[in-house]
Amino acid sequence: MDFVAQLTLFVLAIFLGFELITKVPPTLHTPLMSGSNAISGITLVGALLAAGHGGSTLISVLGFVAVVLATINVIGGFMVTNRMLAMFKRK
Amino acid sequence: MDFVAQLTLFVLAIFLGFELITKVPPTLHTPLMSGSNAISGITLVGALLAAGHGGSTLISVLGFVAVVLATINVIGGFMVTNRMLAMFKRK
Amino acid sequence: MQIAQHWIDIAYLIAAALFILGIKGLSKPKTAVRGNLLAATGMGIAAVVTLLHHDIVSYEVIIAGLIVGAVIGAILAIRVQMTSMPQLIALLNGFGGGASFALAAAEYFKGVDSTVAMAASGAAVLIGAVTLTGSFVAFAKLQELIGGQPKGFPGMKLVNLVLLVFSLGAIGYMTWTGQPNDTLFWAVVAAAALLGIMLVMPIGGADMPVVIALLNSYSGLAASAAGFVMGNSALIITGSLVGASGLILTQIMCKAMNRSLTNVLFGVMAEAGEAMDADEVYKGKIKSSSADEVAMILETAQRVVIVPGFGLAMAQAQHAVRDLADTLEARGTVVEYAIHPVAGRMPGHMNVLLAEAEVSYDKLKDMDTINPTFEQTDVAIVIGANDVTNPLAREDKSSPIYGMPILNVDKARTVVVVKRSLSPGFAGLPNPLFAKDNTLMLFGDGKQAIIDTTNALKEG
Amino acid sequence: MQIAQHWIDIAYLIAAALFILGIKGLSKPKTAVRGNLLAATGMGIAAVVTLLHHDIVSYEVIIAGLIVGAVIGAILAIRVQMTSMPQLIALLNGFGGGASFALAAAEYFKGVDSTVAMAASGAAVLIGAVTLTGSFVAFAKLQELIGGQPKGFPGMKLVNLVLLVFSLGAIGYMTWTGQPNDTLFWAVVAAAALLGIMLVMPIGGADMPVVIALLNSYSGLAASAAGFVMGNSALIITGSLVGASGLILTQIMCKAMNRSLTNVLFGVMAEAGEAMDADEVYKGKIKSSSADEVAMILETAQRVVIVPGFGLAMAQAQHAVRDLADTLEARGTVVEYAIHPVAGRMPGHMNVLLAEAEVSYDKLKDMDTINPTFEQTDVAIVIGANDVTNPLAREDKSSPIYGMPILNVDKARTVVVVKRSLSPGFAGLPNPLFAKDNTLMLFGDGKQAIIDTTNALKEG
Ligand SMILES: NC(=O)c1ccc[n+]([C@@H]2O[C@H](COP(=O)([O-])OP(=O)(O)OC[C@H]3O[C@@H](n4cnc5c(N)ncnc54)[C@H](OP(=O)(O)O)[C@@H]3O)[C@@H](O)[C@H]2O)c1
Ligand SMILES: NC(=O)c1ccc[n+]([C@@H]2O[C@H](COP(=O)([O-])OP(=O)(O)OC[C@H]3O[C@@H](n4cnc5c(N)ncnc54)[C@H](OP(=O)(O)O)[C@@H]3O)[C@@H](O)[C@H]2O)c1
Repeated sequence: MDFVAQLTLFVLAIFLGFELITKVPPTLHTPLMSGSNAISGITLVGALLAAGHGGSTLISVLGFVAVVLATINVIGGFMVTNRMLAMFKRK
Repeated sequence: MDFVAQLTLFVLAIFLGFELITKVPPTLHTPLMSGSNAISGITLVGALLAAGHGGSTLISVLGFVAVVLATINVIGGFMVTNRMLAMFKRK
Repeated sequence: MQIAQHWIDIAYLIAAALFILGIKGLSKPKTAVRGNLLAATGMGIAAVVTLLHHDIVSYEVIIAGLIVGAVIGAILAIRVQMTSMPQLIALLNGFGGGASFALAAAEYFKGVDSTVAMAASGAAVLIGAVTLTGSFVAFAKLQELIGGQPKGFPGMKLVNLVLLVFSLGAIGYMTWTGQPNDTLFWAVVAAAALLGIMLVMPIGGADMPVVIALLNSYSGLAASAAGFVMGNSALIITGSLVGASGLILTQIMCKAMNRSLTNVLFGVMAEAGEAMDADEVYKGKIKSSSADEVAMILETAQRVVIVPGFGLAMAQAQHAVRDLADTLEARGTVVEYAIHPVAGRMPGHMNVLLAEAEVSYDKLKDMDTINPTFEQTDVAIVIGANDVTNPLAREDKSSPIYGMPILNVDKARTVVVVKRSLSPGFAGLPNPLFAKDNTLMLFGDGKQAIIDTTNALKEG
Repeated sequence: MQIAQHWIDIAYLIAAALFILGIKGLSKPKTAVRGNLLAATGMGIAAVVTLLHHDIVSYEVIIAGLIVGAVIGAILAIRVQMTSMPQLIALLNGFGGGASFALAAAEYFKGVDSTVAMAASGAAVLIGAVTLTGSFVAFAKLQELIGGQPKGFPGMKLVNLVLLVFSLGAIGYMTWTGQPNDTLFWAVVAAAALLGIMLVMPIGGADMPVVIALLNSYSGLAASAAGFVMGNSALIITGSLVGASGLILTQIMCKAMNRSLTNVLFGVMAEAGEAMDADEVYKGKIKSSSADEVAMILETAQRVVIVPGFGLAMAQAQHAVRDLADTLEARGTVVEYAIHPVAGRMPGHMNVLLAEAEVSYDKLKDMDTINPTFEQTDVAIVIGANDVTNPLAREDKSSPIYGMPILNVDKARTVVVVKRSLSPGFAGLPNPLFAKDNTLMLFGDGKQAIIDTTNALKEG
């Protein structure tokens, strides 16, 4: 994918992100923060590629660190969001 | 640009289109219709390429027809939208 | 002069961003004008930059096309009367679909080299041709070149299905085999063109705005499909933006008319119930009145509500109505306008017209605001409105318009209905409102009747 | 097993669509749970499909990393108390930034071959490292490992500017020359890490949620930048989605706290006005009370409003408070909760806590709803809230919190304040509310004090 195509995706997604979050009630700010935080753990995808690439030790270490951190972010984020939302739902 | 990249643009733009139009007051339905109609005249871009390609007569004729129709759509659409909106503004 | 593809693509991206901002702007009253200008700027950028593309070797055809198109477009836009706006939009939309169709056909004859391009050019031809002929039928219905009544024949749906299956099959076949086949191609064009006509024919004229919004969405999708053929990101993005927003707009409009999209598309409204006999409804119950009598009643009115409808547009009575309102207000009467969401022939039609006559915006009340106030209204003046005041929608379950929310004018102390005859409105139904005890008919052309009343009021 | 890039990209597209639907869902109460699940599903799809990528040759490191990360993440998520939620989010966010940083560094050392990749990896390292250290400072402030007060030194802003300019310059230089330079690379890492610390240090603890939302936006942008390095559409799209939505969320939160983003970022609040002398405010004016006395007052109250604050969270008093409310309601007293938008340490903090104690949703009133009713309130019980009730915000223009909308508890007939001491809240300011004539202080741990009061009420 060439640079302009990447840039196009970037711009469209920025617009979309702006449009999606409008008038969130304060009650949902925290779950939304932890949820979108978990989504930003998409770095995991890149981390997996870096860690599995079988490069130098430095690269593998960095890849390992990236996988660990991204996984914490993803698993922790989605689980805690779910926990919070489940509490709201109970009523 | 490969097919999946095209498809990605398509999907993102569909989502964006859905998000953009929410709760338009009825007063604006008509201008919005004529405005987005004018925007769909983007076919003009393709029509210009087809008409200027210098191919067979059939292709040139089709290109010419495409340019004419798209231009009517674009010019007519934006002008008439502007005319309608100008009337709203006058108060 | 020619520039690298790179920069062209960036310019397309800028144009797409401007379209996005434009559509966003168009959805709010405050930013609508700017939104339209932004979108037009985007289009300008996209067009100019395309002219610098290295694929373009000759400019004669282009220049000729641009001039012809621009002249026609400008004339249409400048000449059109506000009352004919729906027709114009239908027409322009048809041209948009036609452009996508012609473009996809040109690409097809240039030769399509990939599976995606073949399938996409087939889709663009199909959708483009349906949009073209469908919009023209919508135009013809609105311009009253053909009747607004639903038209069809038994088994029409089956024929449509056959046409659609055939088209999809033919495109699929060419895509699958990778063999373009010109005969098959033209057959698809013919089938699609016929399909467009036959899909819109059975839809009542009253539903045309919804149909136009939907066809607008189609023309976006056709542009997007053409983008897949050419590998052009501007077409893909912009086309799908319009496709999606058109679809949402369609839904919003259906909601405002209290109908489902499937009902609209399959003309279900027209099929429900028996045709009512107008004679039976009206016979012996109609009280015809005069401008002088109406002026007398208005003299003592404290609160008057004006209910404009399609007839106001037909009679070009917007300025006359404003005069009447000014006269009443000068006498201390409170005057408001009741705007039904689908009064006239397109959403916001009455707003556009009354705005043209410089009626102040805050006197235009929407249906939900004004309906509870009719009981405190001395006189409701219905000018060229019919269906949007028809109590059948509220009361008669077997009526085709049952369920459509209406303006409850019949609750006003006196109702004055201005129209030329007892002939029905768009839905083709008699209106029991005209036969009510508290209703006075003021027959005549809308504009003249109002002017007469105003004069009588001034003299009286 | 390995699959074609083609299919991987399609899976990424599906994942991106699920993220979009997920974020959309998370912004509405009804659909929030489903939204979260959709997003998690998207992440699962993206991760699984990546494992099938042909670039992946060894799985040991991956599996080790996944297990370690999943265990830590799950423990954090299960163990965390609702009161510590803000800290956890800060921490997780830091990890996200750290991951982008580590990933971009790995890509850098693999060798970046294009201008875009070099610039993007620099950007990802810079933003990722700032997010990492910045989030950790935010975590430390919220966990009270370091004081919540703004910390800084003269010329700090200048140093920050120098660090930023240096980092951008170094990245620009490497991009321009096309020559990776490891020394320079690590210098950028160090500068960015320092920058993250120094940007968050001067921001008061009370503003941390805004900072976290902003850093959340950064971590999205870092992921997006990493996507440009790797040419990975999933990262680009998802990262920018989060980047944009985080920014909007930041703005929404600033608005709720009545502050501008620049004010938050440059710690302007902390600089305004003189520190007030607590002794002067409180001396000789504090009326200390007991659980029995408070119970007696409550006995005759018709309407009670409970005002929870951060202390409620600290004392884990949510269940005790609910008991008290139940007891009061059993006696026929009307009980409502006044929820300030920034009570506690994160937006919606009190809603989460009281939801945990199964307080019915419709008893939680937001600030605008409850404020006009304090005058008709017999007793306002302030439990561990401080800043959100501080009249200085309304009255004292020189106060650092001036302009923040507050709960007007001082308008209630009697105010009971439950806290352990006269020590200040997050903003570090004395609260004249405690010295008012109609205020009674009930000193003690929030939970115990409430339980005592409930018991006294039941016995009395
Ligand atoms: N706004 C939209 O989006 C939209 C779009 C399409 C269709 N529709 C449909 O259109 C209808 C709109 O209802 P409506 O009440 O506004 O209009 P209508 O039901 O179509 O009735 C219009 C009335 O105006 C009268 N009229 C025509 N020319 C006139 C003139 N020169 N002077 C005086 N009266 C004249 C006609 O009666 P005479 O011939 O007796 O004078 C007719 O009964 C609804 O069925 C609606 O669903 C709405
Ligand atoms: N919600 C958000 O988004 C958010 C995020 C960050 C910061 N903030 C800021 O945080 C503040 C929130 O105000 P607030 O009124 O909720 O809280 P606050 O002003 O921070 O005051 C909390 C009070 O709780 C008392 N407390 C602590 N532990 C207690 C215990 N175990 N039992 C009883 N009382 C206890 C403390 O007094 P003692 O020590 O005397 O007991 C303290 O005065 C505002 O400044 C706001 O801007 C809000």
